Amino acid sequence: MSAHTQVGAVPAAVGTWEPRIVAFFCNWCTYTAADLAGVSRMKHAPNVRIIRVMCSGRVDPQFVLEAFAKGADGVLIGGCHLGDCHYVEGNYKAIRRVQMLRRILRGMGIQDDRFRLEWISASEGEKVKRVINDMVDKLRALGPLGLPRRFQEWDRELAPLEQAVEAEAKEASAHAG
Amino acid sequence: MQTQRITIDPVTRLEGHGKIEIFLDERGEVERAYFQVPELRGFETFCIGRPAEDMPQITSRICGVCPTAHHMAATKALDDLYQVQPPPTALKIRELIYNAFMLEDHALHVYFLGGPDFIVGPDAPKELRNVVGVIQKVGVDVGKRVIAMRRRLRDLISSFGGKVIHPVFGLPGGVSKGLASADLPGVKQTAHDAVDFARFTLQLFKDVVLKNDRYLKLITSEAYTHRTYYMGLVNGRNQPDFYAGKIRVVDPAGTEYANFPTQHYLAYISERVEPWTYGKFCYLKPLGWKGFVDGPESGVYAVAPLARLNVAESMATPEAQKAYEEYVTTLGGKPVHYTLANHWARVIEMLQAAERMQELVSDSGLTGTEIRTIPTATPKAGVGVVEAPRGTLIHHYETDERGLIRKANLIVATQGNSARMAMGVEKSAKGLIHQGKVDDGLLNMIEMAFRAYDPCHGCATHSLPGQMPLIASIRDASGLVIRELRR
Amino acid sequence: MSYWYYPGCSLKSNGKPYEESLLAVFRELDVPMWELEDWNCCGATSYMSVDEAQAFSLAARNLALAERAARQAPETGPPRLLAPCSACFLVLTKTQRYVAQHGDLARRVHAGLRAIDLEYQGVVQVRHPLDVFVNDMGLRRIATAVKRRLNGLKVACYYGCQVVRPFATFDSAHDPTTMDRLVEVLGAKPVRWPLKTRCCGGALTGTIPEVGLRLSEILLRDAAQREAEMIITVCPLCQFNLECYQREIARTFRDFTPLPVLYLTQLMGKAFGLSDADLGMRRLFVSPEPAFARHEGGQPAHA
Amino acid sequence: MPGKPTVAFYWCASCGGCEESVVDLAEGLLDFVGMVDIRFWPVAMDFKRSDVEAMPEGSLLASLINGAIRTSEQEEMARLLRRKSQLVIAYGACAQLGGIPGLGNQFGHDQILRLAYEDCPSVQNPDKTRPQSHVQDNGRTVTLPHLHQVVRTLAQVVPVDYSLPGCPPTPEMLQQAITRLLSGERPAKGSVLAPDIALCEQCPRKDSKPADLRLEEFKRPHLTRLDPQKCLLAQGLVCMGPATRGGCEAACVRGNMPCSGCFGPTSRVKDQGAKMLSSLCSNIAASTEPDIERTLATIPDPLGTFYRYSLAGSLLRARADRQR
Amino acid sequence: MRDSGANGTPRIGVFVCHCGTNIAGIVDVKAVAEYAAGLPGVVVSREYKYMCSDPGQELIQRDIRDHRLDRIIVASCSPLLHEHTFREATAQGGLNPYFLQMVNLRENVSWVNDERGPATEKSKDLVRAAVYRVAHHKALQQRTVPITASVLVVGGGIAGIHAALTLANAGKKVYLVEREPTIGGHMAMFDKTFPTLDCAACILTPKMSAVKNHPNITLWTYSEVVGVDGFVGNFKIKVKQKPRYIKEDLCVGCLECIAACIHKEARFPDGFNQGLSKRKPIYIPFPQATPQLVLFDPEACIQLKSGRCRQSCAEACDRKAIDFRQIAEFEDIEVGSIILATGFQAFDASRLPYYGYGRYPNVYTALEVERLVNASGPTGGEVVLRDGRKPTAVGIIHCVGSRDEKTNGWCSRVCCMYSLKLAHLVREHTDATIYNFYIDMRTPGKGYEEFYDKLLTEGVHFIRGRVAEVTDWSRSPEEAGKLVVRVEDTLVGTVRRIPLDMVILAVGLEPRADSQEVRRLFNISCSTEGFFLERHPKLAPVNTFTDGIFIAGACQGPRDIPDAVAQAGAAAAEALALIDAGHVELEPNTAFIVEVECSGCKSCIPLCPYSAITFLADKKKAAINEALCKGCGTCVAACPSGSIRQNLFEDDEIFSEIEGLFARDAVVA
Repeated sequence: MSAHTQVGAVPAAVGTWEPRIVAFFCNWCTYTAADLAGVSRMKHAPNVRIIRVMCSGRVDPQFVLEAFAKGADGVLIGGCHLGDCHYVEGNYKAIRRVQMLRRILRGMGIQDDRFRLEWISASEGEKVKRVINDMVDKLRALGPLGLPRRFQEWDRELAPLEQAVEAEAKEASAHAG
Repeated sequence: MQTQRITIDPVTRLEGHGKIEIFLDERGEVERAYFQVPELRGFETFCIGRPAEDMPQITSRICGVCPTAHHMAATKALDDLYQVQPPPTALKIRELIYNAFMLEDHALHVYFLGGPDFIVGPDAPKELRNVVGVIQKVGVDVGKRVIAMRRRLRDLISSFGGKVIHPVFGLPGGVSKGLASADLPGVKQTAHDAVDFARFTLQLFKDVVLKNDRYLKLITSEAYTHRTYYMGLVNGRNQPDFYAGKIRVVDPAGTEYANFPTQHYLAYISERVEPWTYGKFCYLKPLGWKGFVDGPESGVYAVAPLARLNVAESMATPEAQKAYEEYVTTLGGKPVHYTLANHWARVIEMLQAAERMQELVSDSGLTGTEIRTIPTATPKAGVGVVEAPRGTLIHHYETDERGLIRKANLIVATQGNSARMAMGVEKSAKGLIHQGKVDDGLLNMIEMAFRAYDPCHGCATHSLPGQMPLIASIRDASGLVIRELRR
Repeated sequence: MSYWYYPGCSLKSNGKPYEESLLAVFRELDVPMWELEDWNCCGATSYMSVDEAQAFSLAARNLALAERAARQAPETGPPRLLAPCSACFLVLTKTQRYVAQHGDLARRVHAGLRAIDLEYQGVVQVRHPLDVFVNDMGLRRIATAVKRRLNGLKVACYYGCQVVRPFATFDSAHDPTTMDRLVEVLGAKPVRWPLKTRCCGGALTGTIPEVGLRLSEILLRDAAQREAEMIITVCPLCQFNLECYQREIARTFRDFTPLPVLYLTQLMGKAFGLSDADLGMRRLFVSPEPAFARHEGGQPAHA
Repeated sequence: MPGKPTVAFYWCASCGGCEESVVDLAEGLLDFVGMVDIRFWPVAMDFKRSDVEAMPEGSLLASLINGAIRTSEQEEMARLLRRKSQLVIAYGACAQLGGIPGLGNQFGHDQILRLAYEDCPSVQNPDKTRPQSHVQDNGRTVTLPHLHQVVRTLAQVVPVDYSLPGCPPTPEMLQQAITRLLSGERPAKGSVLAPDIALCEQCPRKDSKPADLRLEEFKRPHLTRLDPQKCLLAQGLVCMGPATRGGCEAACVRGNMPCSGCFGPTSRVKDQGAKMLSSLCSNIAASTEPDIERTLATIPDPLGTFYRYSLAGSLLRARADRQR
Repeated sequence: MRDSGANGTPRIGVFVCHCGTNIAGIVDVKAVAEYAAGLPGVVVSREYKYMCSDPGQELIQRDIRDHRLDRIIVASCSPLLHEHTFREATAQGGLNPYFLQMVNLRENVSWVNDERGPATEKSKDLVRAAVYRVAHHKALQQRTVPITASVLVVGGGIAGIHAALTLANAGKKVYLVEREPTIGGHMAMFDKTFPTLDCAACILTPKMSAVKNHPNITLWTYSEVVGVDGFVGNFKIKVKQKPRYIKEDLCVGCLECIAACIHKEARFPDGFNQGLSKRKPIYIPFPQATPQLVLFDPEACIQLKSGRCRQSCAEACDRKAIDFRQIAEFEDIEVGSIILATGFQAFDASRLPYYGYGRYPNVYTALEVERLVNASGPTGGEVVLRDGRKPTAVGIIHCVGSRDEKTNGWCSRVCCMYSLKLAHLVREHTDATIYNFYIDMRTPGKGYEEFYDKLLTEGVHFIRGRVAEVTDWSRSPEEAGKLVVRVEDTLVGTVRRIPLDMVILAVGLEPRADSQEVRRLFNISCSTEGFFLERHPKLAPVNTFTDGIFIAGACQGPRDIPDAVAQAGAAAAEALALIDAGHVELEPNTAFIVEVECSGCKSCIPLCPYSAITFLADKKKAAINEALCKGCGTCVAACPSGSIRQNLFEDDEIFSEIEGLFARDAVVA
């Protein structure tokens, strides 16, 4: 990816940190509610990036971890109220996974407020707004998670040897030649 | 005046799973030798929060050479933690597995790791100083026999534990799997052949090593002699018991210093931390740490075959007893302080292990179906101790009421020897290096000073088990290599 | 089931008959009740308008006392604090609601209580006698205590403004019925009365008499028009207002006939056959005796 | 004899079990030695690092490296072997996933040292001595390698061509892998040289698993009588089999204990723990928040259960808020 | 049709839509397009005023040809709105339509943000995510399934009746299910309808009998839908017919049985007449009831309660139509589409005690008065009080249970008009003085305002103000024995006490009490207040989020008869259009199991609510039946070995979408 990764300014890098939320929204309820919020012009914090899935049951815990690992400060899952799942019980699968995943995240030092599951029906555009704003506030209070930066921080200890070995390698090939 | 530094570094500065630094004064005499352990994995830490019942499997990963030792120590700690008594059948199965393990592990050392020095010879070319060389020396058939025997013993363990490296049979109150009477004959056969194999090994050792005066001198030479305390598990009749028993300690004179139930280990054993190594040094708490010195005043003690035979008043099985008597008389009575005698002691232990196996397989109770006692007590704390091939191994856990580990303390066999090992290195170095003269054979001698313990740094530091080839680089004060020596 | 009793200032002064009859009735029903030790002003009236947080802390202290008392008592389960005075009942329930809902207020209140090492956990239940009679004891149990049925004595049940709103949950704010149902089992006949929760004039009688008196007059007159022979209330302030100013009212308004105003518990006591002394009847200005007399001679209950 | 392809074995932060697994080729070891020329195998042979350094770049056919990367030394050796080898093979769970030592990533560096050298009940260390990378001992400088602040998989340090999974890998797998490579076969870079299908496929108890699994609670093995025939998940135990790559012939299950996942995930899965969690939780019966909580509480240590071997290689790698 | 750009790197085209100023007003679309141009694989990147317009779509098609694009990204509005449009456009351009990915810049960005900077950054992120995602898209074929050419209509009010007839007349098979013993709904209770004052019965009853007699309509009254399964085109419905204890095929509605009932007196409240009259245990709801069948009230009938009755009714029935052993029957039907017309319920006035309903006998609800003024009503059209007096002063209180925070916030739309109608009718019947107490008069609609004007001239009083209370508390002799309305007259600016004989509460319209259960049964959504939710308030007012299910009438929100009928027609047309096509096209977002990867662990099998996953005993692997799969993806997320994929939502696609979101700072040093 390095070829592409330069593109785009890097506000995260230049001082002003803004929390970033990846939101996995169920097509039938929360995603629709988000549309409704739009149609009703309910302004809310611009920090959320919505990924549409057909059902909260489609949200693989891997997606949540990947989102954090790639730089999300928070992850929000939006599904239909219990009993209202468009696919009968996908949201039950979701809540079971979420409750366990939350324990894993705690174990890995990621605070509860960074990971949220909300039941938002198609008509609750206002709740979309409320939840997003509230989550953004909580994340501001927590500050950045910034896993990619932490990874880089950790891996800094590899840099010296890496360079050394590369140098050695050049030398060796030079001798060989 | 300029100090010289000799680094004896197993596989050069960059690997090091056990490393020796020898400092010479300006006269080229040994001023100080450091025996270092350069790594730490921190099992005690990441056991925290884990369910106790996972300990046998997690802690076995401390060492892949003696996983069964850790697995068993942990399992026994769980018995204690949950206050459960395994049914007789389970106990027999555990002991069978454990003796099979002692036997094959000792065999590994005798033929693959430590053995080559004696069998092939300390000064044989390096490409021969290994199992291949051993086979050339003793003949392919013998080699095959050794390999086959080890395989069968290890298969026996796998048949219970799923696999032999990191088995899974251990549960508080028993074992996960029993022995079907259909499989009994096979097991009997293995046990029977095991005894033959042990006899054969003892004979081989006598022929190759004891018949060779040079070796015998080496063994009894002062350079390899330390008059320390000794520790090991013994049964009611003060005979070596690898699986269970009380901990017995004898002083340098061979008289009993302590004999206590394993749960009391903290009253007798302490560990010393030195800033120049990741390893810790065990010593007898009541005597305290007097530094790297031997004698009745110093808390330094030894474990492993030599120690076990020193704390024992006799062996637990007839043929082993005979061999033991010969051993004691040949080496001039107990306690035997010769580090290199470990090799001999090891072979004698192989015999006891094999004989014990045979006793167990002829026990009708072995194929019983009652192999579990389900725990009912609320867990709190538990201690489990076994004799690992390399010495007394202690697992100690504290848990919450759900049985999640709060604290884990692991004192591994090699740590029991580490102080004596460090002394051995310094002593042999001081005895062997003069006027800065260092040569290959000499280094080998120094290495033998600790290889005899079959030191498992996989255990002590969670890195390399087994033999550590040597290379010495002699540097002047500026650290410039003057001369490099290889064994 | 037992209760902690929080009298508040009224029941120790103007409302004395209320206290006397209340205690008598509880005794008769043989329901244990202990007066809360070291209770203090509920913080009603002026406090609230001066410093809310302090007023709430003041009230919360009583709640905390009840919880502490309950912790030491043998009986388990949430403690029940009986607040017979409408104002106390309102303030205490209000305090519970506010402390539960407003974090910063709660912090101040808790801090205040900690300072006098008290703790309010929010487990105590603030209860009004109406609630207790109907929902804890139950009408059937009340009925069994009736010795002398009131033989269709017509009464107007007056709830006043504070008992059923806005925090009470035991009865309807618009059309409360607990008291009506109670007097029915006593053998009395409650008149249907849309004004049962309308303002009695309250504090106004003292400040702007012409308004206060008129408000009282409306109630008294309408009750009379509905042939009520007395008004029954559960609020010391209402009782005081409606009864004590009747001479004043008679002077101000034409053809006004006085009407007895009793506490519910006095009426209950009467039906239970307790002595007027026990029920503080002598302290009344407008005597209910003629009314009771009209219905005398009726058959005693379960005769 | 010359011309034979050359290989090297090396261990990093490992227990030696992987070495043992090579020795467990037993008789096969001799044929193995016949097939390849082992140029470096510290556990059993006396070749030195200098011997390796002397080799031309890429002259080794393959280096089989086991163990996680925990110290600068292990890192440097890994880099050296990478240069000398055409193929680098992560051998065993520690090299592939971080293995058991990877569990250390759940804790802070200092925490580990404090516990080992100060809080440990048998340690007498009033002046809180700790090992130092440079120590002055009356004028003598003694050095120790420094510990990395996180445990790493081999691939997190050097490019890895293939992995052999398992704790430890089975001798059979080693034999097969070597034979494949010797035959000139080159699977896609990054492949794991083991069946790319979950363990259930080869589990002897496969047929006993019901098609309508609804878990009421999870059982802990030591408190449960284990039916030696029946699927362990069906018995309520957490068996990692469904989320774990096959290849061990269900060794642990044959030992009548559940799979703990040492072979890691299939190629389709980035994070073994998350996947197992997802599957298992989907299959529980509870449907109200408290009931779910109650059911899940019967797994006391999710992290250690789902990530027993794969924490260092997982998407989150290590505890985010750990102190150095 | 080019099906893949798989050969080598994809060639992506990005099209950013201004949507007039809807997007461009907040998002710097130019910047976004330029930014996109620099992203990996992007060959063209444009912005355009209206991408959904013909020229916009042609733009896409041209670029596909000119630049050999094989992936399309349209950054415009919600995919729920226009994904179909742009897939069409993509297909027109010769690409597989599923190589399209939409970015929702309008609903998700411009409409919910007001700062240009952040909105633009967010847009870039979303576009980048789409670019990363779209590269993984695969060519897919749309699924088509045949449709059962029949329709279920739930609810036999005017809306249901009209929808049913429209469909039946178009030659489609219709099942009409009504919970009550008769169709007709609320409208059947009315006397006249506003503003034309034509008689409700006269216009309704013909339609009712038309339903009864239509060959294409199967009418099930006194029945309820108890099971809904399947999906658009192929719904499987279970209908429960409650027992009338009458053999329907035998009963001719002669009503002899009623006369013969052991109860000589009718003493049970008559529901249809709002309890203003009494009926017997065996009864017919009202004279024009359709079907013309009597039925028993099991709570009242002695035989049904105790089994100890002379059964004079049965004797009286010469056709032996009475059957006391009758039990509920169940019908299973298959339909291609469903129309819900379950109507509304009137607000329960007793929830507002201060209006005295239930306490003062002379406080009525509008629906009760509808019956009073009705010639076929309990009083034969005489407007008299319960005590038989004719009222001389009548007040109508508007907005009871409407426009009220404490009860229902919404305006019920019909109350003003029917209050005017009742004012007119009551005055006509009684010549009483009529007062209307209103907050605002709302009379939008053809001839409505004119009707209001007419009443003003008729001398009906209009008092603007919310009534505080209705009591019988009299302050003066003239108030004595009357109901007194206390109200603030906001036009005069005083509080007034108005003595009345009769008070009519203009109760509002509410969702049915069981609307939640019903919507769950049919798997559709409700808006917050509980009315059924339409797919789009403007563009799809009769559609729901569940394909194939439509809504008509007051179940979707308060509306009057003309609107309900219009909507019913619309719903019928939608259903018709759907089933006439003969097949439905389904999203190809189904899941499938890669056989060689499946270990047969069976974890996924219990997860599927549609039993689409089966275990192949021979192969010992799981397999998904594509026809049954609805594409939720739950099993995909749950497969422990990652061996289940979901078209359109593959792991790779979502992982790369996530990666794309953050790629901008992937190289932060």
